Amino acid sequence: MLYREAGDFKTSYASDNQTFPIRFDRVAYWVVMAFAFLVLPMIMGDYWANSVVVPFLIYVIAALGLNILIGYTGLLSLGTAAFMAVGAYATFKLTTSFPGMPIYIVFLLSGLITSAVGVLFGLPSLKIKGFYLAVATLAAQFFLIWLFTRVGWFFNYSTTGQISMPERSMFGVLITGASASSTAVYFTCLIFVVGMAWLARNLTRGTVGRSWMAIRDMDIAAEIIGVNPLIAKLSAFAVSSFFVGVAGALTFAVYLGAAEAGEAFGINKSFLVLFMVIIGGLGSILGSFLGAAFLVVLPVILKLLLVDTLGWPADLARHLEVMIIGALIIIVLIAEPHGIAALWRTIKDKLRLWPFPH
Amino acid sequence: MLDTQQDGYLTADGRQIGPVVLELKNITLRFGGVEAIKDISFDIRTGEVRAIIGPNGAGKSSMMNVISGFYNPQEGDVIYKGYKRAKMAPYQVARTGIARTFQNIALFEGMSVLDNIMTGRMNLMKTGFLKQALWWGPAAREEDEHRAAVERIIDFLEIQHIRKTPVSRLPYGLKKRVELARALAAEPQILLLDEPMAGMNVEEKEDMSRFILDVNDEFGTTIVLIEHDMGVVMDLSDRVVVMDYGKKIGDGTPDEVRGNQAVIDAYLGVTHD
Amino acid sequence: MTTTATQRAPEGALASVPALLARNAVQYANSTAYREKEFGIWQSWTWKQVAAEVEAMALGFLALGMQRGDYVAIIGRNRPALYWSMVAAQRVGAIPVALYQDAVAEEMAYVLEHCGARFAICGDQEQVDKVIEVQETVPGIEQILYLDKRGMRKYDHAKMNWLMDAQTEGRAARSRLEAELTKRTAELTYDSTCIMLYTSGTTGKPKGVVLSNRNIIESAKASAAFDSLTFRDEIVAYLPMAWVGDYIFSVGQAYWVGFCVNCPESATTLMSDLREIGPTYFFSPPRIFETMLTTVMIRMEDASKTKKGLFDRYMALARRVGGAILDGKPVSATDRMNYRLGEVLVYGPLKNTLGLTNIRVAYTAGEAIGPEIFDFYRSLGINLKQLYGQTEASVFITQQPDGEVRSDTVGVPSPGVEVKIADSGEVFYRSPGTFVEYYKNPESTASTKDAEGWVATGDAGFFEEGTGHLRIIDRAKDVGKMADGRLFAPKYVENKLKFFPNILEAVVFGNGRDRCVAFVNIDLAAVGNWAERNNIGYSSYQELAGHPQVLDTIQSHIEEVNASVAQDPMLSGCQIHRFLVLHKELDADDGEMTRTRKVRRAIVADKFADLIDGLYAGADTLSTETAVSYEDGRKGVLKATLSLRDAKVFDTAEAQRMAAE
Amino acid sequence: MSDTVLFAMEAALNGLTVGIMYSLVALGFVLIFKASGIFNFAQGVMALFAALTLVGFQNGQVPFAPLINAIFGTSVHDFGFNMPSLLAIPATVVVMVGMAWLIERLVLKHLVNQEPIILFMATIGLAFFLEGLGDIMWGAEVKRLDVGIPQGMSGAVDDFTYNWLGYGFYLDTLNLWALVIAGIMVTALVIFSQYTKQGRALRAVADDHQAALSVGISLRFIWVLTWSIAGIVALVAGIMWGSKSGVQFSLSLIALKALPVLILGGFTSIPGAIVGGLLIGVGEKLFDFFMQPVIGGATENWFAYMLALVFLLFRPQGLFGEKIIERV
Repeated sequence: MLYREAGDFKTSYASDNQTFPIRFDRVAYWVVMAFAFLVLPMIMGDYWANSVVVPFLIYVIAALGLNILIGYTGLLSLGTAAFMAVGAYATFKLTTSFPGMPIYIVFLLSGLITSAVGVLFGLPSLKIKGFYLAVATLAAQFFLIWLFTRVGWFFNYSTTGQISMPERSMFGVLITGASASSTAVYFTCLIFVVGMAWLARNLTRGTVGRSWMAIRDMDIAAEIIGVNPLIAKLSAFAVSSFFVGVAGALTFAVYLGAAEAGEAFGINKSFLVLFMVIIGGLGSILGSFLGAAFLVVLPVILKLLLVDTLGWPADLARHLEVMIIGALIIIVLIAEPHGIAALWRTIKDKLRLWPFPH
Repeated sequence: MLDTQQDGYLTADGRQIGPVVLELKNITLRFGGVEAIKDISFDIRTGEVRAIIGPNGAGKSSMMNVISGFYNPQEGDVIYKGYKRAKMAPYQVARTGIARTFQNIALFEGMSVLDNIMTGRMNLMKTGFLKQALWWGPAAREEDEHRAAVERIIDFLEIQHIRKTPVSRLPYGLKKRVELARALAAEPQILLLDEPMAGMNVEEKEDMSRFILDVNDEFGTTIVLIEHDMGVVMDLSDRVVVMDYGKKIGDGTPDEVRGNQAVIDAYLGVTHD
Repeated sequence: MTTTATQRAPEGALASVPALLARNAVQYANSTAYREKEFGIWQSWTWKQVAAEVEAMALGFLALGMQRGDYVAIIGRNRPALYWSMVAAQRVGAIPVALYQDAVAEEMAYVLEHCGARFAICGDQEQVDKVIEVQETVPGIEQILYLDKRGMRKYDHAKMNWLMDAQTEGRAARSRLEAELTKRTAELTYDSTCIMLYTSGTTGKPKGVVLSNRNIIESAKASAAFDSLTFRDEIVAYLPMAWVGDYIFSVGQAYWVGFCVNCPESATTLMSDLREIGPTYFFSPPRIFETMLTTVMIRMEDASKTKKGLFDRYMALARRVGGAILDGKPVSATDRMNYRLGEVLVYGPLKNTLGLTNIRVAYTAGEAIGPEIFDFYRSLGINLKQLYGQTEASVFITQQPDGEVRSDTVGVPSPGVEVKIADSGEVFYRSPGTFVEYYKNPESTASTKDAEGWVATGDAGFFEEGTGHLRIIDRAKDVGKMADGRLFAPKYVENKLKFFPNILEAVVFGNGRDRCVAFVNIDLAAVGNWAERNNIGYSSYQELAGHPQVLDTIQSHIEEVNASVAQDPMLSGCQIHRFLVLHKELDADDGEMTRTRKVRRAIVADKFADLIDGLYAGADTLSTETAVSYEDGRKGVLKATLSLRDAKVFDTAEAQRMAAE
Repeated sequence: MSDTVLFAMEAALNGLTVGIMYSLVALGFVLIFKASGIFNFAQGVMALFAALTLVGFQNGQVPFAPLINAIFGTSVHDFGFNMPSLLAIPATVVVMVGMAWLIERLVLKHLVNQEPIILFMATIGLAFFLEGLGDIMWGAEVKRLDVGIPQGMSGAVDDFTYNWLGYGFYLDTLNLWALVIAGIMVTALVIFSQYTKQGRALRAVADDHQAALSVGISLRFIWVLTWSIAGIVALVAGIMWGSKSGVQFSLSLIALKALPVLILGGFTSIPGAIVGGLLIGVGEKLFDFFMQPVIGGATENWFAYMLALVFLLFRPQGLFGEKIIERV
């Protein structure tokens, strides 16, 4: 209904396979960007920034990472949280060992370190698939967390076993540490989200992305027509882990400020990100955004509704939340295996065909 | 006998067939105890349409898989472009210029027709990982160049109207065609077609035959095909290998094969079950 | 070649289509001249590039030995290169002749023979094969050029070339041939032949209509001014290149105002390509608008209740006020508001999905269009108008000015055109667009065009009092007399019938008889859809056409028409007393229709004589056999038993009055 | 005999008995996987849920008490009577069967012939749902579970080993019972699948889906059946774990250990599940016993998974699974 595509024709392949081929979507995209960069910082209070927007942005990065692995390459991982931990601890070690290093560089390096670890734990994927692989990633989850909680070197032998982020600034603005302004934190996360989403899009639109999807859809055929499974799978692990690692780094550095592997990056966090991907939409960048938004906002709403409004005990609300999420997963998988993103796509198609039904 | 001519021969319809490009020497393939292929030898010449026929379970598909490197035979050599082919992974074989389609369609259901075909060009695309991540000039440019090439194949196989359709929504016949397109996209010297017309209706078969001949004609691609429909095989192919129970029981022009007693028996055998 | 433009006086500068091209190459150098959907995107050429392409082609033609006055046959679907070949041929002093691409070999043979073409430029292998077949009987064709390489490798290229090779050839030989080319192009005058087109000829053999540069350019100039076309306009070229309309729009007007011509990827993708381009200036015979409307209605059938409700509600509003708003007539504020809302909810999206969003001017011509179809588009705010024209007039005779648009007239004389009605009721015209002559056919020329240049249209019509709009009743020669002396105007009745979506074609007989009978073709799309919704099974057109319920519907339609015909005393004799629904669709391949889908009355009458007799004899059922030819060229025989029906007829208006007194 | 060896033996013995617990959970996985090719991630949570329910019945808790209280502002907690285990256990069985039926109706039925990965993820969702449900139904606090299985140090073992080796092994009687019960379970299952009509149907389906369907076995019935059995197995596991270390969320995590067990034992082999469980149990205890001084304790957290990982690399089909040949 909103779409007016007549006269919106393509005279080059570049314009034909651009990210938003339809004029209307392009406009919408820029509107959203303008809102995120100009309007939101003005109107958003600290509570919303810290308890909704920032975690949302960070989870988007993690979800993007996991989506590349599960949604695009079809490799199931339950170790996301552990890889986030790698990113977090890498950041901790880097900042404490090289105090001079620009913090954004630290984040990126942490990402790279995580990719290395990811590739290591990705090796089994060359021989095994599906939930076999899931078990392998569980190994990563439990082993790494054990490592970070047991081996003093990782947390600089601090008595608490915790790691805490020293103050660091970028472009003269304080980014990390207790006294960093929520706006600074917000922009940091936003910049990384935009940048990484852009990377994800580029990778998934080209040869690399196609090799991933080929492996996902039919690995044997993929290999026979010339996809090198080793490269495809390991690159997926590398990229995915890079994203997840950066997400972990941000979680620790700008969001939590201090963390302990055990409870900050427990297996439940792995599941949370997995659910974001499933609910948002497997194999969809937009889906990663939607999924993250959904699962970040849901608890907030439940809390507002049940605890603050109806005065229910908080733990009850939490249990209910767990139950709802579980149910949602099942419902989504049954109703629309490709998540909210696919739902959105159908709506969009309907709008484009309006008033015709098909 | 054909094999005596070292530098090819002239076909009935006046196409010049070149020298041997791929030769299979005493191939034997076993699964555990079972011998799928027993000591088979034959050759494939540049530019010809070579058919492998035989009753079900004759080992035709296994033979395909040997050529495309999916199975490595326990005995025998594959001599390709004059050199003995070392044991290599399927994707490496693909890079040597051998593309194929599959008996039961093996398209990437989650991708659009266009992406499927683009995937076929995998090995022709060179841009590095990082350049792609940043979609730097070269990456974008290469993507467009290959898109252009793919579009020519799309045009050639007359599938413009489904260019952007997800493969999963296509009818069987079109899927077969898209798979052919994907194989062609690799610009192979040898194209292996595993039952390209299985489960097609008459005019779909006619179309497919036309496309196969056009491919061979326009691009000079050497074609090896497995097919059940005898009529089709006889019309399409220049030379035919006949297999039965993993053995080679005949090899020659369609007419020669038609006359071959062993072949006739094998097929009579088939018609009974 | 721009030199040609400067060497000559301003007037003469634009004395030919090549001259126009030369001007555009300078004036609109970098604005898009042609687009074609190929390889998934719209390949584009600016005027400058087109000029270069054409020049290369022309040089290539020279290299191939094309002479002044040679006839060059051009056969294929609308593609830029083929349009260029027309202009290129002109540049070397040759005369382009466009042929219908769906013509079968023997039809082609006649034309190629008649014009004595030395060159044939074919779109693809299919056309080449036909030409080769023709060559057996027509030795004149010396060179074949083809555009689409597909499948051409095997052919003997001794006397055959790929058009692009010819161009390369030409570019290579520029130094050698440029002077000659410039000379030949310079020789072109306002009166040298621009193009020759064969009229499909409702009866008898096609005639070659010779059109001069003057004809084309003057008509283009006048009509472009009439609708104030600019170089920013976009059209989609999809109608047969052999048809004068396409030449005027895609070459005449395009070159005069310098707008962009878009060629679709293929016939099957036309609708989506149309949507992508969103033309601003659109031309189409009624049947395209009909099918569009039918598909809209069919697709809406499956829409959800609410959506359908919304659609119907706003379409109703549009029918009420849409046309008026378009004509700038006063409409109540609330209606205007409502209409705006409708524009957002229904009209806008609808136009968008049809690709008509940007239409500034749209024309329909060739046949009368159904009022409700016509009004449907206008009510959406699409400025659809009618024009009346002919090949011999370089299209334009009359057309409708903005604001004076009605479905039952064809408008006022186009600028520069004089129109008069003879006593016989036949329409005559005279204009700068009037054709030079029928090629190698002086007597036809004489019989059609008199000394003062008045041309007989062969149509009967009259000017409406007050508005001064022309109304066409029928083909003049088809207008006959009933036994009782009343007027017999079959087309008039047939059109009324064809306005019903269920009726595709109708043929009325009765000249010199005491009463009229009719054959009817049902519209398989519309009726078939109706059948599905009432789950009436049918395996073939024939079966559906024979279904009693269908016959009932058709009968009711006919009786409705009878009632309206009865109103006009002169025409009241044309009421249909008996009818039958034909067991086959009238088909050009069987010669029952022209390529432009005009019924060949005489042929039909003769072919189905037994049925006509049956109708007059009053039989109720009748078995018959008919020879048919299928798409793949096979011939066959169709057996059928038809049921013949009586239709209610009405007294004329005054007869009723008398009865009342 | 040196002490370390003795200590090691003791550790191993304990490992053996812990392993049995793993086996019990793994058994549930195998049953469902064989019959429906579904990898039921929720098996562990099912054990937790079963245990919670059992305790709930025993203590005569009001289901959903917290929820009811929250909504109606009431403060109901229990019916004020205790249900004897002999009643409570069958009642729980009924609940588990009912749950199996619901799962089939509401979930599986809609996911037929989806890829296994999708089904797997669905069971993850199911796990979360059940976890939340259990907590809301019976409350999240840790509970004691006692169905009268004797606990504490087994004197018999102690005496025996003391007289024999001169060092009394510490072994919890409960574990011995676990051993016994596991034995009974397995035999029961074997008997069921060998000698009952349903059992045969089950095996038929496990061997060849299509064939089984074509001879008119109702897949849906089979699924309800297997999930019920899995539920009962879960109950038993829940009882054992519950009485050992109390009924709490960690129970469902321990159940995760069943995954590596399956990797070792193979997804389709009941004996595999048992042996795998024992191997893991013994393995992690011994590993911890020897490695603690070197790399620190709590290696049980990951040892099983790492072992599985190694296995995956060298024998993906597990100890008892059959080799997979890929075709085109």
